[in-house]
Amino acid sequence: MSDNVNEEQMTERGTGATAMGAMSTTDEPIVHPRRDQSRKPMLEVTDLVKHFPIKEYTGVLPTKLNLRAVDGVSFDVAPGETLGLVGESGCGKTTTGRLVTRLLEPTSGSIRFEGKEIAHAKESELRPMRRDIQLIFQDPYQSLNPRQTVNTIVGTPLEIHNLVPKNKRKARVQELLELVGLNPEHVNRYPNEFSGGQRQRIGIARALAVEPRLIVADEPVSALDVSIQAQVMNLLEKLRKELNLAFIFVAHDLGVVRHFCDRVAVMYLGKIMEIGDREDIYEAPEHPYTQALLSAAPDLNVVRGATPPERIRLEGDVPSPIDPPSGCRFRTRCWKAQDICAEQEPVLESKPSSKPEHLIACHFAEKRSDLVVSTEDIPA
Amino acid sequence: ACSGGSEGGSSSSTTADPNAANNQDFTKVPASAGFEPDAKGPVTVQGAKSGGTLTWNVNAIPENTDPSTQYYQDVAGIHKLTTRTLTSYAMRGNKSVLVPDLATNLGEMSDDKLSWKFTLKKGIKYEDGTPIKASDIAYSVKRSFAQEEMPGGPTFQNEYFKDGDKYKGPWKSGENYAGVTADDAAGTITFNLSKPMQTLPYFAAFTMFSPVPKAKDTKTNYQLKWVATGPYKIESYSKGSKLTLVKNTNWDAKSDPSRTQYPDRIVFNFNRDNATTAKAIMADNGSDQTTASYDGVDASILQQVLGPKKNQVATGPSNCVTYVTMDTTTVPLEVRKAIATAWPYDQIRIAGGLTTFDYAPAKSYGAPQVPGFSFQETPGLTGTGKGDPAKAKQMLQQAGKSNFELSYYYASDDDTAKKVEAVRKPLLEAAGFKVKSIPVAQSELRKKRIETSHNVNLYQGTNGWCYDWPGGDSIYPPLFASSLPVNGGVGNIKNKALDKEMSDISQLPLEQQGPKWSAIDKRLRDTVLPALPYNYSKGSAIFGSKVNNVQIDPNQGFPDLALVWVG
Amino acid sequence: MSIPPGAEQTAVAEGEDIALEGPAPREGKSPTQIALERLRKDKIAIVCLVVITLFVLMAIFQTQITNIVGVNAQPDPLLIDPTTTLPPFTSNSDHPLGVEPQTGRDLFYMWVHGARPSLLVGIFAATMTLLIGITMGLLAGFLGGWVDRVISWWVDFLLSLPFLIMAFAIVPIAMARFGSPDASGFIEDDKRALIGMASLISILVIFGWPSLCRLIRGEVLSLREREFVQASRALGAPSRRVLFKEMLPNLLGPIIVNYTVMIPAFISIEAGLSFLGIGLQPPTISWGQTIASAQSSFETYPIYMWVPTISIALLVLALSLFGDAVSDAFNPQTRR
Amino acid sequence: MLIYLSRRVLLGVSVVLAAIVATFILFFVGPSDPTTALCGRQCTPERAAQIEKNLGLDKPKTEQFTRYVKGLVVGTKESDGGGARDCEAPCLGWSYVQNRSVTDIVKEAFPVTVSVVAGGMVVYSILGISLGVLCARKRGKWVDKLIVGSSQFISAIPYYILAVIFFLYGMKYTGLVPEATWTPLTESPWAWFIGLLGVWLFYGAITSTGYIRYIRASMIDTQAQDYVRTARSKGISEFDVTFKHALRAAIAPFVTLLGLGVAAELTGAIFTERVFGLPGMGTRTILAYTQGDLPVIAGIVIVSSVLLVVANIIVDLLYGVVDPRVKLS
Amino acid sequence: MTETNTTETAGVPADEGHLGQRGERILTVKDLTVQFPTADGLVNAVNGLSYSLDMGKTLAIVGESGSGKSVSSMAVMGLHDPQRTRISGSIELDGTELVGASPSLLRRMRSSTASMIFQDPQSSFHPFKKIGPQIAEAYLAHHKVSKQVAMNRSVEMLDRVGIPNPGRRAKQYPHEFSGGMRQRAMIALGLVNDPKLLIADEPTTALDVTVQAQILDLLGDLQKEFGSAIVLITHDLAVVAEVADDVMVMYGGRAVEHGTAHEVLANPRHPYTWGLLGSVPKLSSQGGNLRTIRGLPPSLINLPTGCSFHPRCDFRDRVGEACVTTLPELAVREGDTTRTSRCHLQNPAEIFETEVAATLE
Ligand SMILES: Nc1ncnc2c1ncn2[C@@H]1O[C@H](COP(=O)(O)OP(=O)(O)OP(=O)(O)O)[C@@H](O)[C@H]1O
Ligand SMILES: Nc1ncnc2c1ncn2[C@@H]1O[C@H](COP(=O)(O)OP(=O)(O)OP(=O)(O)O)[C@@H](O)[C@H]1O
Ligand SMILES: [Mg+2]
Ligand SMILES: [Mg+2]
Repeated sequence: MSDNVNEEQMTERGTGATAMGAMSTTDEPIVHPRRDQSRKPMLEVTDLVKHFPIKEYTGVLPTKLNLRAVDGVSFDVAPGETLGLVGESGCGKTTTGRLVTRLLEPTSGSIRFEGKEIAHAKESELRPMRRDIQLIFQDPYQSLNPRQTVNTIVGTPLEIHNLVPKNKRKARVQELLELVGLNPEHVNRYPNEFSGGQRQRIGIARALAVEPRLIVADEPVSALDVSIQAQVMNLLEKLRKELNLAFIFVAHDLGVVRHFCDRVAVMYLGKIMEIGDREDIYEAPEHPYTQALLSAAPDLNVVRGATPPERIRLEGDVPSPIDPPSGCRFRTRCWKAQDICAEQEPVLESKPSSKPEHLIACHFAEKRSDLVVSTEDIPA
Repeated sequence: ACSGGSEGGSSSSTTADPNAANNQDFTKVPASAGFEPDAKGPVTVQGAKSGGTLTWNVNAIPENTDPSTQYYQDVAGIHKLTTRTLTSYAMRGNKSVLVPDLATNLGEMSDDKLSWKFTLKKGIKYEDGTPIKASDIAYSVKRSFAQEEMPGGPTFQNEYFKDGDKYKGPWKSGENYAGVTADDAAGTITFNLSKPMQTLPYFAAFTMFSPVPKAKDTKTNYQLKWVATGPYKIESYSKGSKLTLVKNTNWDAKSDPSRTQYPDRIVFNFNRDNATTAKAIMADNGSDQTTASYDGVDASILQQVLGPKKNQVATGPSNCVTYVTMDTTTVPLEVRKAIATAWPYDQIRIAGGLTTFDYAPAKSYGAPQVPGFSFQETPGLTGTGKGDPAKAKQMLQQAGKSNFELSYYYASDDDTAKKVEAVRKPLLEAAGFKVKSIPVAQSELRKKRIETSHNVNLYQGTNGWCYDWPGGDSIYPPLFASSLPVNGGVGNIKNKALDKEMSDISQLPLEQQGPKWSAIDKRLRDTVLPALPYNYSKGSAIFGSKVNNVQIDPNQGFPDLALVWVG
Repeated sequence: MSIPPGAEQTAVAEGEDIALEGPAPREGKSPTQIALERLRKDKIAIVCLVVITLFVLMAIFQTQITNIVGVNAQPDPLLIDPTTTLPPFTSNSDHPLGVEPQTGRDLFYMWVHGARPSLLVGIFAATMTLLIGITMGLLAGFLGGWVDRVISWWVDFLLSLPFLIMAFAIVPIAMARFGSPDASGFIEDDKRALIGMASLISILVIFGWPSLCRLIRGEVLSLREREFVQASRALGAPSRRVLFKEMLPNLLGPIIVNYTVMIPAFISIEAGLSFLGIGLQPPTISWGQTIASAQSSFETYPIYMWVPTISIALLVLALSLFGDAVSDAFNPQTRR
Repeated sequence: MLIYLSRRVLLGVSVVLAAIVATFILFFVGPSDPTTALCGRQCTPERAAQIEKNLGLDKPKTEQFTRYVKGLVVGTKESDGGGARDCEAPCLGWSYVQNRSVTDIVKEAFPVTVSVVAGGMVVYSILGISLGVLCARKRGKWVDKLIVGSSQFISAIPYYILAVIFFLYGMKYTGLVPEATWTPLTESPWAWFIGLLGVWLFYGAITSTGYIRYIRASMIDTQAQDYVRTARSKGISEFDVTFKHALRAAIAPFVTLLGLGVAAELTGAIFTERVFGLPGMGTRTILAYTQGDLPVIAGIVIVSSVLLVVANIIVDLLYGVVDPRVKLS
Repeated sequence: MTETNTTETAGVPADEGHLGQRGERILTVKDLTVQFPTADGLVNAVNGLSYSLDMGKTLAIVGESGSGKSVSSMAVMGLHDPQRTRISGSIELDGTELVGASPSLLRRMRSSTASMIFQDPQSSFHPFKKIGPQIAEAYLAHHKVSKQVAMNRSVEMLDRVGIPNPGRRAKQYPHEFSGGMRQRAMIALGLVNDPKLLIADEPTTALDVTVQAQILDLLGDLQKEFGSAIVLITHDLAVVAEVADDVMVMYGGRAVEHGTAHEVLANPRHPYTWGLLGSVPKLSSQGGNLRTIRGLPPSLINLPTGCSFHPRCDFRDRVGEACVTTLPELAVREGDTTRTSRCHLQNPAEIFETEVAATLE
């Protein structure tokens, strides 16, 4: 259905309130588009690079260095699909998100949104795209202007893009608030008068106001308490289903990612190490880093008698993105590393052992089934 | 010398009897005397004790203390402690007389009147014990010609001394100068003149007639450390803030007929706020008991010095008279007379904060204490009263000059001037004048007042004059001669006959000059009226309870610092 | 695409709405109303406001007030005791606050008429400083690059000039330049007063804006990285909007504080400059000038100095306390 | 760091240069006439013209400016023709009234102002910090209210009024504090100290009123920080917690404030110097202003600019010391 | 390139402590109440909390944000400002009563008997001071030694927690450390005085999983070595499952359930615990809705009457009025032996088995 919906969305854009009725009747079950050859990506990112120029004063003269926050990342997202981005802190997840939303301009590489190249588009050319791609931030409080009421916060996108006539704006804001499960009467409140979960809902309502097709969610729940996290996750899930939104979902909580994402990309030091469908990544990870990451995550099932997974301890810290290791970036902490890893950078490709859409960047990719908690022997 | 003309405040100080001078009409009690050629040292003050520290806290800052360029009362007062001159003034009661100081007498004029010779006393030494030489004095006088390097001093030498207009001082023109010759062996110094100067003995009391040892001359920096011959020498001097003097052991009291040496140490703190200093001295605590100020009497302590603290003030006449000048070329005589009728002396004085410690009403242009002065009043010029606006209006009407425009400058950044202006303007307007008063910054005021373009017609030129010595030639020619428009003169008078007359009088022997000058004074008042005589300024000093014998020298309007003792 | 209204029902029906159980809604009150309400409850703020209002009213209706009381500007030195130059009384029926020593001008008149220049200088200069400082700070912080470098340089430059000393140089020059005096240097009183005030205000502004600019720039630099600014950029908000709608409200706190600190500071500076003789030009009467000329007689005729001094102190205090209260009231974070 | 410093110095130099240009334009191109001041009391037009020529004021302004800058760099000599007097580099010009090089005048005045400001700074830093800390620790209690309230009130009264009152009642009438006098430090450190003590105390106390509230606010802020809690959990004394940990962090913004404050205080010292009769740069300025002695004012402006620029560089460096997170680049 | 596939069970450490008597009671908290008077009213942060802890054991405290986990632990450290806090009840640490104890006694206990590791290592180190001296300071406070000795000790501790090149690192500032290293340094600080009790307040929340694993392993190792008791405060139930012996669940300033980790996590008795467990997206689960606890956390100023959880409880209608009127006891329920819970439900075990457990899979 994805393609149809696309067409439909295109034609109905901007008609605002009147169009809403039409969709509401759509009660068909929503099928998650899975990766298949016929899939037509909405967002295509190819060889995306972002280097932050850094000046370092070690001697008398400054050395100009590049901090390679994102260093050649490629992926795509189909309409209605959710791509999870996981990885250690500082590996470039947020930067990738900002590049896609064009809050940052990439150093090189291409970002095509619906076939249109936006990697280096000017702010004025980006304006229409801004309606299609939206951002939800990690810290719900930081991302809301403390001096604006909810009405202003959520109404701003409506005003910028002139989506709703002025006199209907408040009504629309209230609709949006109801949509994300907030009391519409709270329009005149300030963010600090809401709880964390409620604040995150405001942020979501604001993102939804422009009726986007792709939402980049940068750790939207990591600042929240588990019980509230669940509420927000459910809300996102609901919106995804109902509005057929595509997501790029950045998180470091592997459970949350698994819960929410169709596909998962594992990043390490500005590069994608492994990307594939959720099942492939969680159940048949082949990259040592992915394996280490998964094994490090504690699992609640242990307490119910599950065999605790064999834990891979990674030693040391992530190397500096200013001067990343040669060849494979993970080699300095990898137990499989051999000389070739230092000499040759592994290509992100599908391996004979893996599914074709499951790509791994490792010279010694290998499945390890012992990493996942086996739920089989849990007594009922 | 100085042209004052400040609206209020005061300058400086006299007698052991503080009340004698208060409210005193100087015109009736001339406070001056002439020469005392055979005066001898030492000077003693009855009951005086030696020792202690005397502090002078004053507002004024000596600009230049180089003896060769000294022209100011305060600096002269300080120099009196350190610097002996050929002649000097000495207090006798409340009179001030000229006495020989370094010289053995008051000079000998040659027959052709074109040279004066002084012989030095023997055995007088610098602070370091080396004897002074006649050529050192000659050198100092020569230095005074170096006005390009050291401007600001008196310029009589240029006018009277031989080739005085050509000689540019020892650095530019060399030390050979015919105007001044010295014979070290004989201890004589001779001044050769281009025209006779009857009053040269007075002139010889200027500090430029003191010895400057050439070896210790540091040119423009000599002002910071000059070599003493008087009872005190410099211990330290931080220009603009503090000068500390200590006893000069090489000073010989017996040779000095005008100075004493009582306090161990005399400290001058400059740039001190008048009002706070005055309050502190009145409070009379600690070191303020031995502190004095020659800044006059601040309004804030008037009640005290008029009452319980009347023993802590000294007042006396000064060499200064202030005027309200009127431009005789642009203001018709009838209008000038109307101004005289309208002038609200009393109100303006009150607004200017002037009290009897600052002035006595002036009735003449010259100061009354000049020897030989005989005073005759001009009706209507009493220097007092509230003014008669109605009559003035009428006079203007009669002259057909109703709404005559009076214009003048005043200092907009001086509180007193502003207050005076607030009072003066409406009162003059009430008398039928149109008033155009122009506020300017203090620093601009002097320049504005002496500018020759005559854009305004009141207070232009010299609004106050302090004579350089008690002689009419130091008063009338500078003010009224057309040839010598010093600082714009008074009233912009251009009268060749008057010029000639004044120059003739100057050539007369001193004792004949007095009455003639008095006649000119009266004639000017009666027939020309280039200015309203306003104040005979007074000098006042206040001091702590342990400061004694503060006397105001009427020829300086300044306390004779060399007589004060503490204890 | 649009959002189905049916969704709302689902959301509520699912029973996971947490907002609906929140504190009772406060519909209908705009943020400003709420802030004003808070202010109204703040006793200190009210007292301050009353004080400020009284002074402002006094400045506005100066002529009416002095007419009613029946005092005028006419000096009368004959009221003064010439031996002490002080008035022989402190207060009488004709002169409720006494008269000025020396001139005999009515002090009540001077007090009432001295308020306007002080307030004008304070308010005008502070407002101008604020406008320039904020604009420059926003530009420098937001645009960065050479704009930032140029503005920052000017800030550095102006801050490196000693303000008071420069005032000594500038006031007379301004008078001569802009006063267009006739040959004698005469300028009409009104014009002179105006130029005097204008040049004083200019100096205060010229030397006042840099520090504000620096402050605002710093705030903008940190705000620029805040996520809500990123969010509004992601929504496609144009720079102008980001600057004025997103950032400016967050600068309100420092701005209000600065404004209410600046007004009294400028009033005090005017008084200080008068003390140094370079304040407002005559015939302007200001509190600063009165204090300056009264300070030597504060013991012998205290009322002369203390009335304007206490007035300034009160006004300054009221303004700064009121400023604190206002910025508090408008700050949603401090809300209960 | 070195790079930072040199860039900062370069910027400072550009600022000072601009200050020199501005000063020159303001003071020497503007409507002013030094000749009258120099000409003395018996001034004739010829003399005035001569003086003008001596000072080189008859020359075009650009030439005068070149000479001024040259004087700053290499000094002027009489033989240069223009320069009236010998004046060694850095020559800030020649005082019209005092007939001395401005450099000498500034050399005398400079230590006074710096002593006043530096000593005052010590006092208000100590007072501001200790009272600010006290208020923060006792916040809401009466001590806090008393100190904050009275500091508010005091800072609302014009400074010089307080100065005059302190001068009279503190120094003169009661002798509670030693009288203000200036003795160069090199001459007698003790006299220097005693002579300025009262001024420092007063000036420091009044200036501290502004800082108390800042310190209080930032102390309240830092006291709630996690690292203060950590410090307390180590079992160290409360004194150490407050001063070694909470205050250590609160001091950082204070340093910046000081930097901005120095600017205000250097010129604010005018009032202090005036009232207490200290011969510093402020008093010199007022005097020069009333005397129309423009080179002195100009010289003081330039020296003050240099001083301010240097002070700000120092503060920047200091900030790096206080807060090691600040990378100076 | 290090070969590090060390595999071991990060959980209950083996019984071989050598510092302190294993099983010896180190901490007894009885009826602890902590209140904060504020402008809005009295905040009842902790209401009658009781628990105890033995040497060598790990107690995990879980619960929603604001349920009083930190406040109660800070009370053990005596870190509340006495002027702004009302504390009653009893805290007995290593045989010493701490409630009402003098400041100097508290000071002596801190760090030496009990020490605390805070959540955010970034903000818990003084940003302007070097790491080494910050640790040494704690040692100096309890040992009469020279600065040098204390510095050596702090370097030794940094080495102990696995910081490479500890000598150089000790001379660096916190911001020069990575997140994981800072937390290690924090642990070094916590252990520098060999405390018998270590309170770790969300020690890994700010860290990512690989680092979290390192830190938890380290804590486990250290406990094994020293035999100290650990109170671990966390939101992450999975972490609890892996490392804790006992678990206490808190809600609204009270313990609502207390037992062994297995008991509480596998067979919870309290509806709040059920909700909590339901909220966790599991590694092994995917898609679908997560269970949530509806409503808002309780106001601590006006705690709900009766059971504080009743406004949010899905099972309230099975009990009736009692939930609103009566505060249930924290007691051993029918069928249990040692574990306690605080709920009016008659048959929580049954309800869990039949209705809740399925949703948690
Ligand atoms: N504006 C910037 N300038 C310089 N470096 C930056 C900038 N933004 C990010 N970086 C660096 O780029 C790298 C990647 O940062 P990014 O924020 O994308 O990581 P992340 O994966 O989102 O990490 P986290 O999980 O901590 O959010 C980091 O080393 C970071 O320090
Ligand atoms: N000093 C204080 N004054 C007033 N209220 C306080 C104070 N300290 C804590 N509280 C309140 O006490 C309650 C319990 O706080 P506590 O920090 O113990 O929660 P927590 O369980 O640790 O939560 P989190 O998981 O968010 O750390 C909170 O509502 C908090 O707002
Ligand atoms: Mg991130
Ligand atoms: Mg906590």
